[in-house]
Amino acid sequence: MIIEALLAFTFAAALLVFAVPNKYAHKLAFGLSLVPIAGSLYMWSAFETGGNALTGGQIAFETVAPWLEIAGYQLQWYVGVDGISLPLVVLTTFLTALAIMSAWTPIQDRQSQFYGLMLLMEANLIGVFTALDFFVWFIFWEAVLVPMYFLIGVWGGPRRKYAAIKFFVYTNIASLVMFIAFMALVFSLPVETFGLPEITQSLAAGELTSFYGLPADTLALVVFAAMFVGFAVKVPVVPVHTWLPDAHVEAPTPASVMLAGVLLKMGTYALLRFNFTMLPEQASVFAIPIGIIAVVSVIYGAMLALAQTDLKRIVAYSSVSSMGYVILGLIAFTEFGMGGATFQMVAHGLISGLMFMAVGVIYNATHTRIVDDMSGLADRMPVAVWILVAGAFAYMGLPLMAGFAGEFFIFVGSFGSTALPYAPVFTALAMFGIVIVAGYLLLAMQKTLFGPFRLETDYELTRAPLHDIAPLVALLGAIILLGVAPSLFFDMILDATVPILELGGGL
Amino acid sequence: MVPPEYYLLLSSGLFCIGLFGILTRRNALYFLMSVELMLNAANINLVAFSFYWGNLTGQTFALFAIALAAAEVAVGIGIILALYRNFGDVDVMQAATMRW
Amino acid sequence: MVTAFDYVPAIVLLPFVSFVVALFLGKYLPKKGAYGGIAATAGSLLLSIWVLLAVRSGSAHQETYWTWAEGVGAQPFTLEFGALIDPLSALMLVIVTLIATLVHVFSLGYMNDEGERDLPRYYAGLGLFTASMLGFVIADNLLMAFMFFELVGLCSFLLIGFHFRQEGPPSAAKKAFLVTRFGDYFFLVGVVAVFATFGTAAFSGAESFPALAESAINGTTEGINTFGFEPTTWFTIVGLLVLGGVIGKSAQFPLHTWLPDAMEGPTPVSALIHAATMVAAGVYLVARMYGFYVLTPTTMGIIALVGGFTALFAATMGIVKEELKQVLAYSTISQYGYMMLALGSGGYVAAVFHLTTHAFFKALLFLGAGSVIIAMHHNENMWDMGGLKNKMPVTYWTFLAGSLALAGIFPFAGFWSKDEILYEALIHAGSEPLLFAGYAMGLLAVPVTAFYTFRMVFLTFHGNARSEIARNPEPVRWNVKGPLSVLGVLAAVTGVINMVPVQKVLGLEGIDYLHRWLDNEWGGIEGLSSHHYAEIGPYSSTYPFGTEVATVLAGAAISLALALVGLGLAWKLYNVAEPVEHTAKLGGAKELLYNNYYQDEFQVWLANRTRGVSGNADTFDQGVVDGVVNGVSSVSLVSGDRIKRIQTGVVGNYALLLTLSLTALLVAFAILGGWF
Amino acid sequence: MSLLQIEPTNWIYAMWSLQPVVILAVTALLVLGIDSLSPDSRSNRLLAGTATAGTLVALGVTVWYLAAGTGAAGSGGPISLFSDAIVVDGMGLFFIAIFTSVAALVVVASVDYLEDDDNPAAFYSLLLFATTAMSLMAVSNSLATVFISLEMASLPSYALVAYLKTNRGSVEAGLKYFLIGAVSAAVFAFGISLVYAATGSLLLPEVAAAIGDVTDLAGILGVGILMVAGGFLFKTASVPFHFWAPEAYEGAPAPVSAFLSSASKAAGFAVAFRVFAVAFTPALDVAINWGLLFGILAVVTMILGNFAAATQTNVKRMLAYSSIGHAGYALIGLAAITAGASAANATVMGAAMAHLFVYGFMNTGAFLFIAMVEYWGVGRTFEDYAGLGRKAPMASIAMAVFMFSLAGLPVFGGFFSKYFLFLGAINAGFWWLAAVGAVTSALSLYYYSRVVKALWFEEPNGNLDALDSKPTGLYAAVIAAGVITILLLPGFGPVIETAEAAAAAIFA
Repeated sequence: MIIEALLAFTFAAALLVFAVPNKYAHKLAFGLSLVPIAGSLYMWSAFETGGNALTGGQIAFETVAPWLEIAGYQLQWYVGVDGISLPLVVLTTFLTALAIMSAWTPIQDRQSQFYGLMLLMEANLIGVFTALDFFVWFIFWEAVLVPMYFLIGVWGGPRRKYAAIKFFVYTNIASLVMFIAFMALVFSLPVETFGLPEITQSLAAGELTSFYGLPADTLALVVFAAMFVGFAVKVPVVPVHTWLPDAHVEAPTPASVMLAGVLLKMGTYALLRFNFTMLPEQASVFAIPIGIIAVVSVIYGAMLALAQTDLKRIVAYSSVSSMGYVILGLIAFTEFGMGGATFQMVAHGLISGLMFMAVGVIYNATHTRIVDDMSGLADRMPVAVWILVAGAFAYMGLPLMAGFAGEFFIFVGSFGSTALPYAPVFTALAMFGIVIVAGYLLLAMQKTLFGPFRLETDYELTRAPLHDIAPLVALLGAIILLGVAPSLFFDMILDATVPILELGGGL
Repeated sequence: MVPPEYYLLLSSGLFCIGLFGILTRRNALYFLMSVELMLNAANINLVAFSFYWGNLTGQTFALFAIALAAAEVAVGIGIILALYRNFGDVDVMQAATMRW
Repeated sequence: MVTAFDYVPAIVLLPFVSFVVALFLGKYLPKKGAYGGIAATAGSLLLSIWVLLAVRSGSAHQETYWTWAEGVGAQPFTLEFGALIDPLSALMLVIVTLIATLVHVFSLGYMNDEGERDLPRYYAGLGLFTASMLGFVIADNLLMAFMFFELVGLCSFLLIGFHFRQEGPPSAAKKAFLVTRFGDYFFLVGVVAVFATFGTAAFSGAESFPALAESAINGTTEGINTFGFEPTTWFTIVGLLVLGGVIGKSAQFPLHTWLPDAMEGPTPVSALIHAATMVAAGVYLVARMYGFYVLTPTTMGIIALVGGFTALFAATMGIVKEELKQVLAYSTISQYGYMMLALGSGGYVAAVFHLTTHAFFKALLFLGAGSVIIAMHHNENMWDMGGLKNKMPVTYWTFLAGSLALAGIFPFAGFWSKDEILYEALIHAGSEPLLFAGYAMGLLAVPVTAFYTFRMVFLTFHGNARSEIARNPEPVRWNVKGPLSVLGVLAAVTGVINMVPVQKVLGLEGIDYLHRWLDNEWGGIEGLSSHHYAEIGPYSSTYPFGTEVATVLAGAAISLALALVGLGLAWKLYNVAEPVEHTAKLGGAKELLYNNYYQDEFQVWLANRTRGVSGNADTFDQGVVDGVVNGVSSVSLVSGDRIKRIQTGVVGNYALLLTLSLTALLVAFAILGGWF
Repeated sequence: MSLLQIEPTNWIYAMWSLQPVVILAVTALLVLGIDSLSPDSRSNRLLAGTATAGTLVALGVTVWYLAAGTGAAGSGGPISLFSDAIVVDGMGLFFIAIFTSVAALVVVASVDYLEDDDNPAAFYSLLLFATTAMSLMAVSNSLATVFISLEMASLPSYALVAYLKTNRGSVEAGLKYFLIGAVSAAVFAFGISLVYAATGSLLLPEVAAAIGDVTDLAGILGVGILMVAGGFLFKTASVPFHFWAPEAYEGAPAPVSAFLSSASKAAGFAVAFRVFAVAFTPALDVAINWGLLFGILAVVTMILGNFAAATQTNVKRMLAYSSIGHAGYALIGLAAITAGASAANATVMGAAMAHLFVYGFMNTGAFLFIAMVEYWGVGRTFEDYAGLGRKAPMASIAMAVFMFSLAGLPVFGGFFSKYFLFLGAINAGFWWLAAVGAVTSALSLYYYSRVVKALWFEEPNGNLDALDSKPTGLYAAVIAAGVITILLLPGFGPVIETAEAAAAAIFA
């Protein structure tokens, strides 16, 4: 019941924050957001690893209750966590609280609505990562979009309306494609619920039948492709990534933090849970195209980042690049590849969160994010700048920071992959991203942070306040902690990903 | 006995005449009258086939249809009156302020 | 029982603690963290010496401290941190901690006394730099080595860019990180490949990757995944990949361009980078995994060729530079080229020897240059100096000792080590054209080195003072002179640890201490010894001058003679009261050398091309990829706009459309249903 | 068996079974009566109270009947009355629940809307008579009662649309609605006559039984079925009989638009479902593949409604087109019916019914929000709506709920209904219907979110002082609809299960 308690509390907190006056909302929201952290940490401490939730492993904090019945299928309230989802739950609660604190400075209008939406989004995100019934999952999955739509649309930048609608419609179309494909899959299985474990195990047992004239094999391929496309938009990978830079640039800092930190992980999480756990054989059929997508995302995304002049846009495109690594890790179908991909979700969540937050702190002071508009900021706001530098190095995969762990696991896993033909070539190509990422981040830092101070403002640039800096420090601490001791999460992740490989028939 | 096809032809003809009236007349009253023709085409069928099938269902229904047609005309005239008051004409093509 | 090895982690952690203290508390401390740094590095030095003595007393050590991550299934990789203490790493620990301590002391004079800002950041950077390098030195596996290798890169970025308020240093820092990162990319691919191939990246033991590679080539080990290649071919590829990192960090051609720019950093940092940390890391890495490299002759040949070429190439650029530190920078590149030549030609001991001697004399030269720079109020142009010999004697004499060592003049340290390198290359070059080319270039670099070294010495210290500042230089204090003196002595005498020519010529057994040391004579780890490397190595010795002794003598004579020729030329041209530029005599080569063979231009061009490509990619992305997205949206909206036009607002049209649709449906379904 | 030869009807039993319909009719008369007793006094609130009470009691009784299983298979089966011309069963009651709920919301909202009206009694009684007729439609079991009740529902609707006699828009809307309605009624009547010609009966089960024997008259039957379909397409505002809808909804008073687009549409589907499922299912193989017909029309309707809505500038007209689009979704419930697949048929039709139920709340709520904006006199275009979220946050939140729910975002009730519809279609093998539905849904998200954008993202550009007045009735109705729309997500179970059971009973 801990998951229900967590969800209920977060929803209630959201409603409470909606109701309070604007001037109390920020502190109340932050205070309330500490409770989910405590909850998720309790779950972490009480968690005993026991395999993958979908493939028949032990499910922690599991609850099942019937909900409603449709077309002979029982819909259930079905939640629980395993080694893949628990780190993401912890990430969500942790990042939300910090994002809320990072909003104290930039959000000066309609605060109670803002913080209420943040908490609402947190609740839905927890739901996404804990749901084990398709419909429960899908509701949370889509419900995440609504708060984000408002966060971008109401508190965003000049082109916020365009960005918000683009984000909203694009990702929803993708969800619909995925939904239809998944329904066709379920209707061709002898299952009686939409429980994800049941569906997975039925597929693993080879119980897929034909669907209105479509043979089972073809159906599985079509469904895999459609679901991949659906989730790829969310991740996002090239070429369905263009909503992301727009959304990031326009979104207020805390929303960017959540978007890059957690929302993108929904896509890779779903790919792992659905495509790669349920249809591993089909994944190996599509291995080369997916490998190409991964490599192109990494290199092309990084090249795009190199061309940008807006700090947020740089980080946004680099997210595309980083997510390419995750795809590479998944398609490798090896222990370190998949485990590393999952680890990288958490790592990138923390690092991109830190980057957006730090850029946001600078923006709060300078009111510009254009690289050419400023120079030598390190002189005026040293703490924020040096943390940004640390974040940038984390992004570049500096060892002993979480990003390196994730990337290295992925590389070491995918290099020797047998599921992905030409795996060494793909891996080596993708790895070149670590050079380009260093190139554009260093270039941007050199121009903005270093050199003689130059910024045209009509006010004195001052140091960032403590409540801007505190979340940065917390994130940096977490990044280093996970970089030094990745096994805090990696052990439980491996415990949950290795059964997928066994299920895939030794792929 | 007259073959049923003849009734069908008659009623279809009447229906088409009514339809033709609707498509060509701009005056709301003519429009209304054409609709009456179409309804009566239905009534012819009902009565004829009531005889053909040997039950009274069709005839009874035809009575109801006639009554409803009258009610419809009443409502219609009311609306046409309001049309005349607002647009100064009973041309159905005139009232076209809302489109697309 | 407490042994020295229990304190190995402390060697690394002490400077790290100094980093943390300086970072957070530095501004409250006297001297802003300098004393903490000195204490920490001195402590590390003492512990390192203790460890060295422990190895001397016959033991070696390998221990795992921390399992970073561990596979459980089909990929049972164990990624861990551990220490490998053998003669090589113990020696390197002492070198690094010694130089670091001296640099810290020197910094008191160079930074604190000069009133620099942000000193806590400086000392924090030094501490982290030292800690990272020490972590790299003790690494017992390739992954850990890579990780600390990267941290070393980070620290170099932070310290080169220390004066971030100016334009130059941040740019140089970026370049240093980026160029070495380019090399590290290959290194990382290599690390990954090593894991994928062997399942382990350990340096030592029967299950280490060099050992597994050896047995794989011998055909005695199954289950090594060589990705469809012959083992030798694949190991060559992997070796070359790892070598990418070495070339980047040790500033070998073509990735050497960052190093001269790195002179933007404070001079003590340059000393640290050049002598003991970053640049040394590359060569040390090759030595560390030498057992892997010697298995593949192609790799060895390439290493030798790259090394020889870099030695000559960089030396030629050094002869036209006007700034003191620039000359030293090119000399560093050149000297590391010698070490690479040694490694490539099987001279494992020679390379380590030169690494050691170079650490001392190059640190000395940089600190001496720093002393001059203090005196000259941070004017580094040698043409503004002159005549400093009498104003700052300590600096002059120590600098001279370092210069003699660098030029390879008997009996200074550099002579012995450089001579051994050339000797090793010579005797192994017999049937190896790559080696011979390397040797030839290495030999040619000798007079060039001597020339630019003494051009520098004469321009700086001899003749008449050519500027007001040079006439009244600022005096330096004990904290500058102290480190110079220590290093001056070392630069003069370090040769005694390995006087192989003397041993061979005079037949004195046992004075080749370094050979015996690295051959595990006192203690060490099986498989990591010089004679093991020689056994599995590809080379056999031939003596072009008849006997071994004759070859030794001839080789030494040639290189010494060449060095003296270079020195003499410099004397003639520049040891005059009012020296003038002679670069015009170089003719067309002058511009080429001034512009560093246009290597920088080439790399800038490459970077700009990349940016150009990325700009095109951005245009493509905005125009085509996003254009499709917006196009779909526009098409939908436009078609929506068209569709709604059928709602004309005229009710007659509605009736018509309704009738037509109904008729169409009737006809369609009549045909479909076959009603007629 | 003819109408006159049947046993005399047990009136008490009949009235008891038809209690919701009777209550509605009595309430309507009561409203008229109150008005004639005190014609001079302004009794808007009393009339509205009476009407609200009547509709709520009718709703209560309906829900009670549904809960008690009246007319369900488990408790004696469908109750046939008046020589089988009327049948009270789960499906009928389910739809009556929709009509009465919508009517109650509309009546409550109209209180404020009719504050300055001369003769509110006419409005309420017309509304109640229309509701009564719709309820009759839902329980009609004979083409005769279908036609009569449909006309009975249409006639008050025409009057309601043209209710604002002096408003050109309202009158124009009424005229267009009436003219298209009249033509459609004629087509419908002719269609019924042809079906009668081919089968010799108007009772739905008898028609079904006779279809097997229709041989040479199959073509006549086919034409008849197609024309009958036309009558329903008019009522549900589906292509090609939709032309009246954009104008009628735009021009009519907003509460009337709400009523028509929710209840009237649902009523059309109520009879269409019953007639086609009960009477014409055998004709699928004999005369006309009307499944395909509805499939084509569903696709065209979904596309036309959603695409035309995308670029509207007037919010009300946008909602009108969206209402057409939703007719297309509900048509899937008919389109996905195949002969001999009763389980799959029941699933998809039940989903369509449930969709109409949810639609009743979310769409009514949306139009009532527009009624509120009209009440404030802010304006009708998206630009006029800018910044309302700041001034009227609660109502704007409710409107956002309606919009997202209409778009089928899983956050609210509209998700389940729409997705179960797609799911039912996929289940029945009609994945292409679901695909078109999905694509158009995605587009619909665009224009629905435009409303949210206007309310919340835009800065106010006009004078919003009028918003200081709080129309209680409108607020109450909008908030109630919003709350129900939200609650229908977790509480969708009873709705879908009732609908599925009712649909299953039809196909059994």
